[in-house]
Amino acid sequence: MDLSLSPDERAFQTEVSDWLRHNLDPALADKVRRGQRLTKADMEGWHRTLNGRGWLAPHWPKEYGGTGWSPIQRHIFEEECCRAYAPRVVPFGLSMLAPVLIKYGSEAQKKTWLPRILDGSDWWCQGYSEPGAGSDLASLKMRAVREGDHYILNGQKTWTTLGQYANMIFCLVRTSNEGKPQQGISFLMVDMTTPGVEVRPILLLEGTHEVNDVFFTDVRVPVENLVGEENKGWTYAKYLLTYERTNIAGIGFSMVALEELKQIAADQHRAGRPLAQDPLFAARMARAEIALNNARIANLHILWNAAQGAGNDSGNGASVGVESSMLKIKGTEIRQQIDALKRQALGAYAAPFQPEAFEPGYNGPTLGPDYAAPVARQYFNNRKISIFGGSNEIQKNIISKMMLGL
Amino acid sequence: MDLSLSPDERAFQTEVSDWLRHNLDPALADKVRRGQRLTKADMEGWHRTLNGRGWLAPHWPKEYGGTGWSPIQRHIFEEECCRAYAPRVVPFGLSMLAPVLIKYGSEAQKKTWLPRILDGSDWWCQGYSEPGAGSDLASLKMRAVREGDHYILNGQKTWTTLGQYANMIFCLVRTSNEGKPQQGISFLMVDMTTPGVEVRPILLLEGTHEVNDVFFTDVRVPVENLVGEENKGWTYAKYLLTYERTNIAGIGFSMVALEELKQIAADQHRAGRPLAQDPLFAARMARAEIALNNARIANLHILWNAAQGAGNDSGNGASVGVESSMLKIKGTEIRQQIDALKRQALGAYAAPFQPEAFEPGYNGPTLGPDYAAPVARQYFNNRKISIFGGSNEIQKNIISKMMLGL
Amino acid sequence: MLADTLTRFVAQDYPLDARLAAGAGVPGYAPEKWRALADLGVHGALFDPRDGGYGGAGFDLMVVFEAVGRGLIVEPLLASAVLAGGALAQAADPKTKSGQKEHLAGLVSGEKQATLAHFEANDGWDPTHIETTARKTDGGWVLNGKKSVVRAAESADFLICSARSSGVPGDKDGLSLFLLEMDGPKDGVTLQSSQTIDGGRVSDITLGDVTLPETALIGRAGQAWAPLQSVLGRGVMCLSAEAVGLMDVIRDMTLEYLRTRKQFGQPIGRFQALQHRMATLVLEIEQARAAVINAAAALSGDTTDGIATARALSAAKYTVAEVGTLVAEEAVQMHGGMGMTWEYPLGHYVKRLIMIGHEMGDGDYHLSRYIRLGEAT
Amino acid sequence: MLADTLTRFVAQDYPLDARLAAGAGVPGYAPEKWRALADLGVHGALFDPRDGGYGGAGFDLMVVFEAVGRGLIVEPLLASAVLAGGALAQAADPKTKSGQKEHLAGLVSGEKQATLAHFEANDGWDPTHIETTARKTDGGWVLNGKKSVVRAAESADFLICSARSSGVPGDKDGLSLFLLEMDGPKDGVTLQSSQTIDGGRVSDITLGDVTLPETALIGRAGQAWAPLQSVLGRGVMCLSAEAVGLMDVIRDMTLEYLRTRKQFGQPIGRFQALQHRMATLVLEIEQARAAVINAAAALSGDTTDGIATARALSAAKYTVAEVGTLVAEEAVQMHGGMGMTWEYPLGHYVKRLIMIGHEMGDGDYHLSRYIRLGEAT
Repeated sequence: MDLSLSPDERAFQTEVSDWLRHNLDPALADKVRRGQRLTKADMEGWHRTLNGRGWLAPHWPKEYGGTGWSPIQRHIFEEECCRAYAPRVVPFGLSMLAPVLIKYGSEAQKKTWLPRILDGSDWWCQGYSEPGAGSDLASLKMRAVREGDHYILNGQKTWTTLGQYANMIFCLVRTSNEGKPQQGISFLMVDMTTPGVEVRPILLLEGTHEVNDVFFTDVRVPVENLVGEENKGWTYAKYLLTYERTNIAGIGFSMVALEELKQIAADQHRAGRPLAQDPLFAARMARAEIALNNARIANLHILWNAAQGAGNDSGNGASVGVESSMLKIKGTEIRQQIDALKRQALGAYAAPFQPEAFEPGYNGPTLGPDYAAPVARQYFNNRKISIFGGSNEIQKNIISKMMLGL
Repeated sequence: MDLSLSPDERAFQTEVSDWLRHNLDPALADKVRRGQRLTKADMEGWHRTLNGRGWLAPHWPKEYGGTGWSPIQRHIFEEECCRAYAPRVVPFGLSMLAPVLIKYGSEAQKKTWLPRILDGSDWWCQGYSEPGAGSDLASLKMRAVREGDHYILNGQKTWTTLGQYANMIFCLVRTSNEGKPQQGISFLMVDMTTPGVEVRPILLLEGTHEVNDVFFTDVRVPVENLVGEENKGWTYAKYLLTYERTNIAGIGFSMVALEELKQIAADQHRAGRPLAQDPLFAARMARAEIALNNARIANLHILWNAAQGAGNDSGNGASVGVESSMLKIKGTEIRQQIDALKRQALGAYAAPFQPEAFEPGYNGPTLGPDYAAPVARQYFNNRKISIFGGSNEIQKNIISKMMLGL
Repeated sequence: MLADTLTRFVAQDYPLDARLAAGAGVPGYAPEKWRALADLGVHGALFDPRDGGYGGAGFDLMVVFEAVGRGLIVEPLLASAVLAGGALAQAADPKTKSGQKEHLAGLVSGEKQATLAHFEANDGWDPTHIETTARKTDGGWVLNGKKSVVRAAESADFLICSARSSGVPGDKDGLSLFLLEMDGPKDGVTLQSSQTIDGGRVSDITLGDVTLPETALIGRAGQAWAPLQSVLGRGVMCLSAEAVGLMDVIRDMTLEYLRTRKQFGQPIGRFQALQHRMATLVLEIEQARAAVINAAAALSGDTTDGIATARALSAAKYTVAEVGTLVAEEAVQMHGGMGMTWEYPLGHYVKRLIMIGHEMGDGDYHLSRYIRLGEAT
Repeated sequence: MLADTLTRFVAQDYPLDARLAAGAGVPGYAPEKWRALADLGVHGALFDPRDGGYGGAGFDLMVVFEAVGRGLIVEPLLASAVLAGGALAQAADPKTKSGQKEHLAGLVSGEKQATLAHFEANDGWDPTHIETTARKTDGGWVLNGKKSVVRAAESADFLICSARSSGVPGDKDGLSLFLLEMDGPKDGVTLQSSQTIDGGRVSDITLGDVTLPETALIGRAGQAWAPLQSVLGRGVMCLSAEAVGLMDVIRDMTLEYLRTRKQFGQPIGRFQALQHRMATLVLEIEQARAAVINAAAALSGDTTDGIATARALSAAKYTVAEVGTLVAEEAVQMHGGMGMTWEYPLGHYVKRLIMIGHEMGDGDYHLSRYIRLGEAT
């Protein structure tokens, strides 16, 4: 494999970074950089901007609105977005539901829902986990009983990220108790404005509200909202999860976090000397940097192999299976490692907790340097990334089974 | 708990170190310090010296030849022996079989075998593991069939340490296939000069011969050599293993190894500066030193608690159960950590392999500093300590079950 | 015994919700619980009999602060009794300045609350790297500088504040301690304050030409290093013991969760991968406890070997930083999503355990200090 | 393709027993296999076409040395072709010294075997810390000093030896390279030799007033740093790739063992604790491979950014040291007693993998170098 960019790829890189410079609102980028909370409008705005340029859904087939980019181009695009402090695109519709619809949905469903994802008409959220079904997702209990042209839903979903903003939710539901637990699961799309749907916030340990419980009481869902076949939802669910895992790996975000770490370590002092020059801390930073660079190359290597092997996969390219488990584990470990170093670098100034400083528009004083406020919060919040989207333990189970044959 | 020594304990410490100074042959200590191979005569000589002073079996009850020391005194004695580079006493008779005999043996067995252990008449070795029964010890297959006044033994034992020197072996044998595997095991003492016993060497990966296979073909063992009851051997085996684990933890040996490491790091140079002053290596050494000191205090804490609780345990004192699993895991991890640092400290001089330099009496030239020759070999050889005596994985299983109730 | 009393008090009279609410509010703790703790004798146990207490040895600190950790107690015992009180007890000259003795008595009884304003933004945990200056004038002293992230300063009746009356940052000589009354707004003293992520409040304190009378000086000018070093060592001891107390709670919660949470048809504690990781945690917590015992013994013993004591303290703080991070992160991971929520108690213990690494030196600092002190011998 | 050829050769014509016996004997490898490797074209693949080879780029080195690792090949390809051959190729001035060009051709064809005598006991892997001196005389040069742990020196037809013709240890300027013929006993050259724990032989080489003719100088006096740096970087590349090859074998052996070894009534690979540890190994090996790919790309690319290339090489060597130690120790542990025996092949791959950390810089050295080079930018 060749790691250096071709002239075409370099030109593409320039095109992306130029466009970002002109189209990403600096105030929005600043919020991202400073770890401030993004409003719903912020996220929707960036979604629209990308869609306006046709760059919202690089991983979709071209016929549905994808870009037709090579895996390497997509990689370049993601890295440039991260470097520019672009907000992360909300993935639930674009990167989770859409691939399932494209692969398993009916033509009618594709026609109805994919354009609405692109133009932002719908804000999707994910109804997978339940209180008793986390790692053991297949043990989910939420019932969907067929009554004429409708399913009647009763049960609870949890850990629903940004569910407070969503009008649509895709759910795994139990349509049968026959056979193995995996065999009676179906994949349903649910309008959250239907009577009987209730969203309740869950506060995370550092006090932020980003996940929710969603309760369903006699919720009526039209049967045309079933994706694929009844009781085959587990297959679609697993397909979706590979996308989610790759997403969570977040190498680009770690690259940005590493740059922030370096800036903090240059600014913070230890007994009069920059922390970056402390031998133990310098070694910790270098270890993280090397690990991140290794992971980046390993990911490229996987993409490159996938691209070689996926010649006629109609532009969808680089669909990776069990490798995504490896990406997810390593990517989240590195991100958490960098977050921990940022926290450590702050010394005593990691302690002040100033939630007002995370709010949009806050420009008041903070205790300590201006980069300090979000750091400890991010550290605690990002403990989630090795848990959500299939915990790293589940990923290791997958690797053992699928790749190692153990 | 009080960590400082009482005046009496300090006096005891002086008594031990004085005695060692006068009674431990400096040439023998030098061999130990230099990692040279000890001959059978070396080991037997030190055994006799200790027995002459009455200090061979501190952990035995006084009536059988123990010293009546407190756990703290025993700890002091062990540390002083390590500091003086005394050879490790061969444990199979003294520390493994003897506690079993004392607790479960008949009076006749105690009278016959315990004095012979003390005076060195018998050299014992251990017949526990089999090729198919390592971690899963209870699956052992070696058969002992009762015929009149004898058991007839057929099968194989393996990993028998120093079996090449032994005249006696204690074995776990299968006397029944009824019930759970643990229920049909018996504990037998076998004279290795009996026809049908054959010892074959196993070379370890660094080329040393210290373990063996032992084959049994129609070996006749008198029934009076059965310890305790037939088919109850598993109970005795587990009791023995707690002793073995504590033994393997080897905090005292790690203390000596740490001193050696410090000397190597002071002597070795990196670009003209002592390695001990390299910030990363200094941090590695300090981490090991702190870990070792913590483990030492943790062990004392356990001994102290055991001593508090074991008021009338007739001097046997400080019998520890599941705690010995914790001691073993941490003790072996630290020892391996120190061995790895010694290896690392040598740089290129870890590579030369000069087995002749390990032999007694070798005084010829070696490549590199005189402390270099055994270091890499010790590192590879000591990978065994987290495997033998019940692997650290098995210890974690024990902790999970016995202590955590998982 | 006091530890049992304290634990019972927390369980019966000071539920977790109340402790969290107090820690998130102003002044960052519950004054009535502060008084209740004093009535139980907790404050007194942290002081030597010669200072009016009935404890104060290394093992006393250990026992109390393990209970503080187990109880996630947000009241500023460390700041007020151990640090400010300790500084007064060790630095003040009782013969000449009886007023300071009364202040000390107020801290021993718990009637007063004080704090030690010592660390600064650029000191990097080095307690000699003090840039705040104290200039001698005719009638007293003028202080200039900035103290960082001082715990419980807003609510303090007075501050014990370090400043440099001579020398340069890094010098041991030339450090002095001053008593600043905080009975009302004080010219030149500005507090910028915030709650903390682990409960309680902190302030940056700016000192701009703060004039103090001669009587504000504690002990002799320029001679504060010895008492400061001792007091900070005791603080490190307390934080280390608190960490072990927190780990004990986190371990028990995690064990309970492993036994009861079911996935794949069985308690998750039946999964060997988790069993082995849990065994490691239990093992490491005992190592951390041993480090704290060792430090307590060093503090309690004869203090002829100051370097050995200092090394034992740094070894303890380093150990609880390493083990604490492992325990905190593994406990959250093994709890899965549940461990991430505000509602479930685990996260609050975890936050405090992690943030102990951000008080009085992190693991790297104490490891480096341990090495440096070893080279000096 | 060459890698496949090499792998097939090892499997068919050079069984493990023979490789081990050759590595433990004198001269530490099998001369007839050395020739066979040359016939396969292995040597040529390590040289640039302009030097008579047909490869020599970063990815060529990577491919060959991954196969060397997989095959546990003891023949001194690194010492002879990459280091000595590379030094000759890069430092020699073909116009003036045609004799040296013939020596180079001998290394490319494999008819000759040489080695690079460069590192010294006190250099701590710093390749500029050379204490051996070269003094100019009327007719040539006099060398004094000692070279440490030089691989395959006893059997070498000639040595490429570095020495300082000016400056002090640590200077980049002033290093020179010399060619020492070893066609018989040489006045002042003493070898003390030993086998190694991982196969092959090494020597300490003492140089006592060794007189050399003017023609022994390779290239220009005092100007050897640039070629040395390049050649040592290529050596680091080869060792890193060899480590990845070894890890691939160790992984496969361990997987096979986990699948077949039964305890408690099932293959031990069914135990989740081992599954998760194995998954970690597989994951980390891919990270190590990525580091090596990155280094190969840096070496293969335009060399305008020497610092970036050097950092990529150090990152690779650091990574294989960390991952290699983990893989080696975990593989032995998961094999249990079996992994500890001489008879079972695992241990021999493990020994080589660990000992790669003792050639041309350990993990700490390369991590520190990576940091230092980063500060320079």
